Amino acid sequence: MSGNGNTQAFTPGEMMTIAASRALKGEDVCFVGIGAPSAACNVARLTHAPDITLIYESGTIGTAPDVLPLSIGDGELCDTAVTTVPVPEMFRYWLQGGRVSIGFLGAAQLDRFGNINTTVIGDYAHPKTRLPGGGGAPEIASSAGEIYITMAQSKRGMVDKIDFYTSFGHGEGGDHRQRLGITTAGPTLLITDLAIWKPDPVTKEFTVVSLHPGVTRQQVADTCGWTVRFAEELAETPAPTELELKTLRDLQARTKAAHAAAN
Amino acid sequence: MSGNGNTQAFTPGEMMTIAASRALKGEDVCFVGIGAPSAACNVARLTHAPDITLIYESGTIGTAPDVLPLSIGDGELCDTAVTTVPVPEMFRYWLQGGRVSIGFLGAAQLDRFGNINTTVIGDYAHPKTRLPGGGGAPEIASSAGEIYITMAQSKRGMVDKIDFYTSFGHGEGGDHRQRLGITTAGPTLLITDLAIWKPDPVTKEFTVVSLHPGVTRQQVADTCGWTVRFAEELAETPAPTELELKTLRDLQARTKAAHAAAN
Amino acid sequence: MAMFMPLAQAVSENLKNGDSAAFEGFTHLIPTAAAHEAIRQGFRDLTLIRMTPDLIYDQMIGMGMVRKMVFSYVGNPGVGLLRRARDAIENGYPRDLEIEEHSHAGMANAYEAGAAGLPFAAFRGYLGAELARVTPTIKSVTCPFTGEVLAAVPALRPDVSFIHAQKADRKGNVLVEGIVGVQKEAVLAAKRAVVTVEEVVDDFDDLHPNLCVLPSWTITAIAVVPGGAHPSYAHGHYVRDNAAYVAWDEIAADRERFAAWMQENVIEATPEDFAGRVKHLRKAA
Amino acid sequence: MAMFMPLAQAVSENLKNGDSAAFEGFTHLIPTAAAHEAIRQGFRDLTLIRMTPDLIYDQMIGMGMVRKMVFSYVGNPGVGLLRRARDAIENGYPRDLEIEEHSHAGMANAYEAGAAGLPFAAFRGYLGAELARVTPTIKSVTCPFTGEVLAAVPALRPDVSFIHAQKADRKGNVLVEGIVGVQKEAVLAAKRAVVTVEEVVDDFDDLHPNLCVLPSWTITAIAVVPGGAHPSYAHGHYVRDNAAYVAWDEIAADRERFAAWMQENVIEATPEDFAGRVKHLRKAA
Repeated sequence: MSGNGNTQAFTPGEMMTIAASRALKGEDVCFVGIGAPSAACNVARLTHAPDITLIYESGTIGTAPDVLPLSIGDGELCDTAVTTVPVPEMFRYWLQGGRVSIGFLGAAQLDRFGNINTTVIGDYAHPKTRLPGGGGAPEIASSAGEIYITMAQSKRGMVDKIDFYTSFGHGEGGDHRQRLGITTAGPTLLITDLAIWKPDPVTKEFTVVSLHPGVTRQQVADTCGWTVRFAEELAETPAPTELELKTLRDLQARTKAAHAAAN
Repeated sequence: MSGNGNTQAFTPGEMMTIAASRALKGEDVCFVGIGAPSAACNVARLTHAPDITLIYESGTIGTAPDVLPLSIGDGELCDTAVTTVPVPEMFRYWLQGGRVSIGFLGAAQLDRFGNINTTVIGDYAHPKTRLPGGGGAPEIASSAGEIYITMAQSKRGMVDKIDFYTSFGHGEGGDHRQRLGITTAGPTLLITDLAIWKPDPVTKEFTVVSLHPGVTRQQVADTCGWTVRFAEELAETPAPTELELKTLRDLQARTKAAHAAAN
Repeated sequence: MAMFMPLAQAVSENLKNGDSAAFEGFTHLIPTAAAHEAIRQGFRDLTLIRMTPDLIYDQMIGMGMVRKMVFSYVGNPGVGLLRRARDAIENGYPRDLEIEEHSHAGMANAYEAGAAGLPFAAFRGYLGAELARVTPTIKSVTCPFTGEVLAAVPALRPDVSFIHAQKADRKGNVLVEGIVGVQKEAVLAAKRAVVTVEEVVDDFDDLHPNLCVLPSWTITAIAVVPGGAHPSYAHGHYVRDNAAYVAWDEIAADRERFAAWMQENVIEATPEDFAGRVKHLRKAA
Repeated sequence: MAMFMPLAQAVSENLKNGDSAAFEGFTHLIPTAAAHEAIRQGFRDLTLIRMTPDLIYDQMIGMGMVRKMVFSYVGNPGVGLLRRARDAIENGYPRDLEIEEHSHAGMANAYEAGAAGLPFAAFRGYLGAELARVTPTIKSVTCPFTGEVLAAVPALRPDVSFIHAQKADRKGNVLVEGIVGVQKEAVLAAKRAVVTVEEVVDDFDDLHPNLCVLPSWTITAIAVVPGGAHPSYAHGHYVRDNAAYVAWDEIAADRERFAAWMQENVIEATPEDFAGRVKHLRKAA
């Protein structure tokens, strides 16, 4: 699918990234995970939120990459940063110090309360699949003001019960965070390739509040491992604008060219 | 007293600084207090120990000042340093990290066990004289491999009982340091304007091991507030060499000129 | 996001009677202009925090603005004692001064903990040292792995921190160079942060990535005050006015002489006067 | 005091069977040449420590050199999983691999504590996170002022740390620039430290005073290995070889293919080969 002119045609992945980008504001300080979160944060920066502060866990603060990094520590991030600090300082002064308003995470497994597993499939001591692990996520989940999660829907990924609590969302729901002494808001937004979800104010269960254009309730339900709740008033996510789509595709094209050129 | 040529004439203060400088070795990493310690350390660097590493608590590591700083944070220290680090890092990674072999301290009050007071004369809550306080000294005293002390002798300064334990030497003597869980050696050398002192191996009481040229036992005893012990074999401190005296006087002349010029 | 404004406004909007305030600077980059502005505005009942209280704290104490001081070395660096602080501590003049005294390691760790959002700092400190007896905020914590007992101090979290720095860019990012002290920690630990700078440059694009830069959004207000660190110095701009430190010893020794000096050099002066005070010190920087 | 020597000697003199070793680098400046030399010398029973084990740890694990790994993210950065590490953890091939798993915050704080000479680090971590259940070295400590319960981890103190850096001067001082990761902490926390560098320059006289410079006396040995961080990058010298990371995913997926690749590219190669590997990446740096 080539983007020039044809702004009506877009992939679910593009819709997911663009919907996520819209949730970010210029005054946000965003701790960026790699992959879809990174694309969303940079689309936000290149469209409606030019002043957003993007932080990557490699120590790069206030980055403005022209191409998307492959890893969280590509040279582009350092070259364009306001400052680059040691990793212990990043986790102590900047994340734990309470200076991050939004932590943007992906997930291998996610449950309805925003708890995330990126550690193992199966038993921890005898895993079926050993995943990379938590990295920065356990403390991003508790120290960032709010958590946004983005992932493509699948029954394997959105499960009734995750195999391992890599990072804590709302636990068993309700006031579970407060009971653990966690003072931050936790997951407040889930953006998938099909819908936008927000936690129920009381139970904290993720509830669909907006369907992406052309998506049905049935599609959402069929690609989710738990029984999906829908908000009483269900919105339709506005389709990507020409600018949003062009920005995302240009960014991805520059990225592809840059990564190929260096090799 | 002008230094040119007349190397036989020297002041007690010059003898003190030069005797202190001789105690330092090229492989030492020395945490330098201001005043006499700073002069001694830099004379060592400019004579027999060119490779000595001098650290000032302002964060300047490996400095080689051409003139003596008035304060521990003069620009000259930063300009000539291998690197300049934040003050928290200085105290955490460099001092507490066990990287300092010699801590060089002065004292307002000193007792026979190398305990130092630079905090108050009189009662802490209602002091007769409020002194500047400990600064870096309390942790230099416990974290540096050894402590060298330098001060001019006087009954007011070298006292039977100090008014306040700003930094701990050998406490009440013997194994008092070990009983507090301190693993470093503590004060191993005291250099005054009259003599060189070392702690008794068992009692840890400072004992005169060498008299400076022309100094008598009586002079030492008359200017010390405790009953002085002398080693069985008492040496005479070698007089300053021509090079030592010239180096010290040139350093002080450059310092005086530089401090005047800036004003 | 840092707002550029005149120093008088930056001080009046960010300092209040009764605040805990840190005017930090470790021999270098001491925020003298900000302190003098605070003196002119006549704040009261301040708790002043600083590792190395020097002339400006002596001045604020002498003017009766200070209820309590948290510190680790109360001296005139390289010269001797601080005579107004002594008069307050020894004689209660012009008012009683409560003190909370730490070592440098204790203060540095406490600022670091404040910047890191922790409630306390643990370090190997005060072994055999008597400050642990007289300062109630020095406690201990036991390592859960080795059993070693370490010193613990509460994090420092000033209501407002003032620092002086070399440069801001137009977006309000701030560069501190040379002896950086605890200035970064003081800013990040504080609820509000006010920075005076020597100059404003268009951007920091050519800066080395690992320098000490405080992003605009960590700072509340920036005021441009060339020379604002006098009589201390600004690395790359002007050298330390050692004569002024030596002279202070005599000025502060006498209550009347102190009062007259303050009237002439602070009360009747302005932030703009600092540029002239460092003129003769620039050639040597 | 750092001694300059060939890489083979630096590795053989400073690494022993059974050692705990950190080959640190946070995406940037990964000490690949040092790891390959360790592989050629065939060390056994190593405990490997690193925040982000990547290709070189996958390689050492796949070669059966590793008894235990201490880590916080065991992935191929930007690509996916590490297949040799997975094979060891899931199937015990070529040998069982004990793991001690932390978060990035946990590892970073533990290195910091090691550099600071402390027995443990306290931080606000693992809240509700299950690593605290499965990793015995995650304990807690209570703030003596607020009563808050914080996470505690033991300090990391590797027997030896290996890092790659841009420059050494002739005295053996080392400059690390760009994304500095935890390299300084890894060096200061270790009993011995080995550094590979891109180049040696006469002196560091023109360096900005606040850069990350490790003094010569904190380093045991320095080996000059241009390109020694490939396929990661060296800020200012050459860019990241992203294609090599993508290719590794396939190479490591198959035990035989892995063995053949290691034979050709590591066992039969030398430190001098790294210069050629980064040649085409220099123009873009």
